[in-house]
Amino acid sequence: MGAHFGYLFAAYSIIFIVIFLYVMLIWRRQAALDAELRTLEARMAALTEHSAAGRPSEPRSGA
Amino acid sequence: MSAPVVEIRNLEKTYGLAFVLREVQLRLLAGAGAFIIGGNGAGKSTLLRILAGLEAPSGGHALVFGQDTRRLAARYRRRIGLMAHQSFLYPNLTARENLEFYAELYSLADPRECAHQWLGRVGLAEVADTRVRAFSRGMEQRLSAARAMLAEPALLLLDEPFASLDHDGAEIVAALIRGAVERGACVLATTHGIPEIDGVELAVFEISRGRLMQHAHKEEGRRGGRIRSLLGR
Amino acid sequence: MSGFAAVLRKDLRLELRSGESTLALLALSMLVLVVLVFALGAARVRSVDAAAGALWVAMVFAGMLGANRALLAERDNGAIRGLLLSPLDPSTLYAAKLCAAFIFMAVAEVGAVILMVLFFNLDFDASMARLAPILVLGAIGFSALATLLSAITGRTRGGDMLLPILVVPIFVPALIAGVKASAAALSGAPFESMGDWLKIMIAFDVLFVTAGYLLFEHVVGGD
Amino acid sequence: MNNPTIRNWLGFSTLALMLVSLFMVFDYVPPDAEMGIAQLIFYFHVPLAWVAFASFGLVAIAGIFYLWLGDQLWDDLGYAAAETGMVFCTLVIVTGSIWAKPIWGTWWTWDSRLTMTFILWLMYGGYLMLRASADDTPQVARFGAVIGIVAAMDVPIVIVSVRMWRTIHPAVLVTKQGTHGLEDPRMVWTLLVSLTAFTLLWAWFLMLRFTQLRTRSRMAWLAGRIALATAVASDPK
Repeated sequence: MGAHFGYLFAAYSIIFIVIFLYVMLIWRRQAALDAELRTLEARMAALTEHSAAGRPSEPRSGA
Repeated sequence: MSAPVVEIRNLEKTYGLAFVLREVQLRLLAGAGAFIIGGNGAGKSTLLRILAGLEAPSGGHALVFGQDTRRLAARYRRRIGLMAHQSFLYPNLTARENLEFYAELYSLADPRECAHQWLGRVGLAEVADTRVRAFSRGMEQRLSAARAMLAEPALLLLDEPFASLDHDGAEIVAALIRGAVERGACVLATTHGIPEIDGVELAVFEISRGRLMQHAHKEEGRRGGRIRSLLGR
Repeated sequence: MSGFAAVLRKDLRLELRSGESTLALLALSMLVLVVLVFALGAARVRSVDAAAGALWVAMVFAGMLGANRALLAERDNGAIRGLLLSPLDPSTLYAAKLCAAFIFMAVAEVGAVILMVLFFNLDFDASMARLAPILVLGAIGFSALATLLSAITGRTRGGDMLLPILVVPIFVPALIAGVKASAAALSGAPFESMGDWLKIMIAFDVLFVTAGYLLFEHVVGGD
Repeated sequence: MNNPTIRNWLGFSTLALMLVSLFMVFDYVPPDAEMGIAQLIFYFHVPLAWVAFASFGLVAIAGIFYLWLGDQLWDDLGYAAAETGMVFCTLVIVTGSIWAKPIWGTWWTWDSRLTMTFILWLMYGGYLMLRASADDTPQVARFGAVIGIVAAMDVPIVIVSVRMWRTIHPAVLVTKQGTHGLEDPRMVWTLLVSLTAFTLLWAWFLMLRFTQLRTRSRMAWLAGRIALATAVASDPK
């Protein structure tokens, strides 16, 4: 291998490290989102217990 | 019959998990005077801001002159006068300059004369050339009322018009409201307590838990003319 | 049209009354030039390239300050809402604000040019006349951009910090062209040699004045 | 678009193709005769640049549609595109810099293409800072749309001006004689495979982020519904 293999290796490592980190970031945001969703679900469950009439309809897309 | 000036259908406003307004229905015709009462944070100001097109509702419709308030064209905007918590006045301009500026914005025929007249009407003729920066809150409030009514709007939205006004000031503003109703404008105002304005039949609504409800009018409250606004003062 | 004149007249009157912005702009321009003279060292002081660069640095910083201050006047007492409620067209409001910003910047620039000549040991000669159109084009472009973007940053938290972060990268092409053309003008090069740079600046100005005019209603709208 | 199966398949095929292109770069393609082994960075550098610029283009398109139609969907798309674009743009600059060191002997030069990429990076960095410092209201969505449009409009002028300013970037793809610098067909194949791999990666990232932002927007809507329903349920009858 040539003299510049270190540069090549560094470049490709960095690409994959950054991609990996971004995937991790997306993952963590998904966890936060899921937690938020569970809070909402709990609120909704409490609501349906309280009165069946007060149940909100499903969200439509683009709302 | 003419179309209603204000028509609100099923209006909703929420911020995150908190609701401010819900199931709000309201129809006001030209020449109607209505007051909305309710505690702090009840949503009174929000309702006025939505009607002025400064805020978008979360659901339902708010129509002014039959137009959705989210996209009000200039010719409808010019027929709305809003007197909000903030006075919209420039502190470094004098009272006269402020009114002349707004008169020009509304392309009134004679801005100088118009400003002059309104300064007289709100009792600020003597301080016409003082900068608003030096005004007391009450004086600023009077000037703010003049600013809102300058272009003789067909719909007058007043947010706490009597706040921080002394007795004379409150009477001046009450007279202006009466004048507006008499010339056929529709007036919608908010206040803390049940207001009385001599010679004007007022509808009173209350916002409670986000809903707007017609308030049972207290007949015994109508005594002795003048104004008895602002319960709890 | 009367709305345009009313807003512009109001802004100029407010400025004449306090003189705050223009003074602040001039002071900042002077400070930037002084800092650059020290930073560049005595060896570089007589170079026209350094002078042109310093002038534009001063202009960018002063312009940023001016844009922030122009909006401040409208934020007091929520006056901007009063303007938006009035029949005034948002595009007209943009045009008036752009004109006001341009005038303040032009005044500050005249001061900055005089200081540049003094600090960088240049002469008041014909090159100043060649510099004028370049600075005018630069000020138009910067005002157009800063007026649009300050309406955005003025309504967000920490907006004063955000304004330079948003404005400077977008302003880069006009900045490159402006510095190059100014250096050429100061070194006495013929007018034709600046032609391409001036074309870039004209393109920038046309694009961003149009963009601001069309997009302003979206950044000042309600909610 | 939001189907999890599609998303997962996209993720797997991206991974597979990335491994294939990695293999091609390190074992299959011959290095450039002049620039040596460091030139192999090219096979990931160019696809990264392509997806970064495509993202920024998408930000502007989504911005136009958002201002036109006012549907939150377009804002979510624009935000997702700006973020993925920023990730790739950072990588373009980093890999370019690593490539530049052995070839030009310096980490950074103010070459026209480097400068332009850096300016883009700054612009969309500003966009993301604005989004991060503000709540997700329709107002901020409009701000994002306006900045996305203005930044994209600026790109042609930036290109012209920095090109006039200076340029030393190697014209690997298209030289002045009109022939491309990739003599060996294996080079072309490697580039095509890695281009496809990165396009898929881009689509995958975009889809993941877009789906998350859609969920968040819908949850905000749902929160409002729940607030109202809670109010109704607790009303004294």
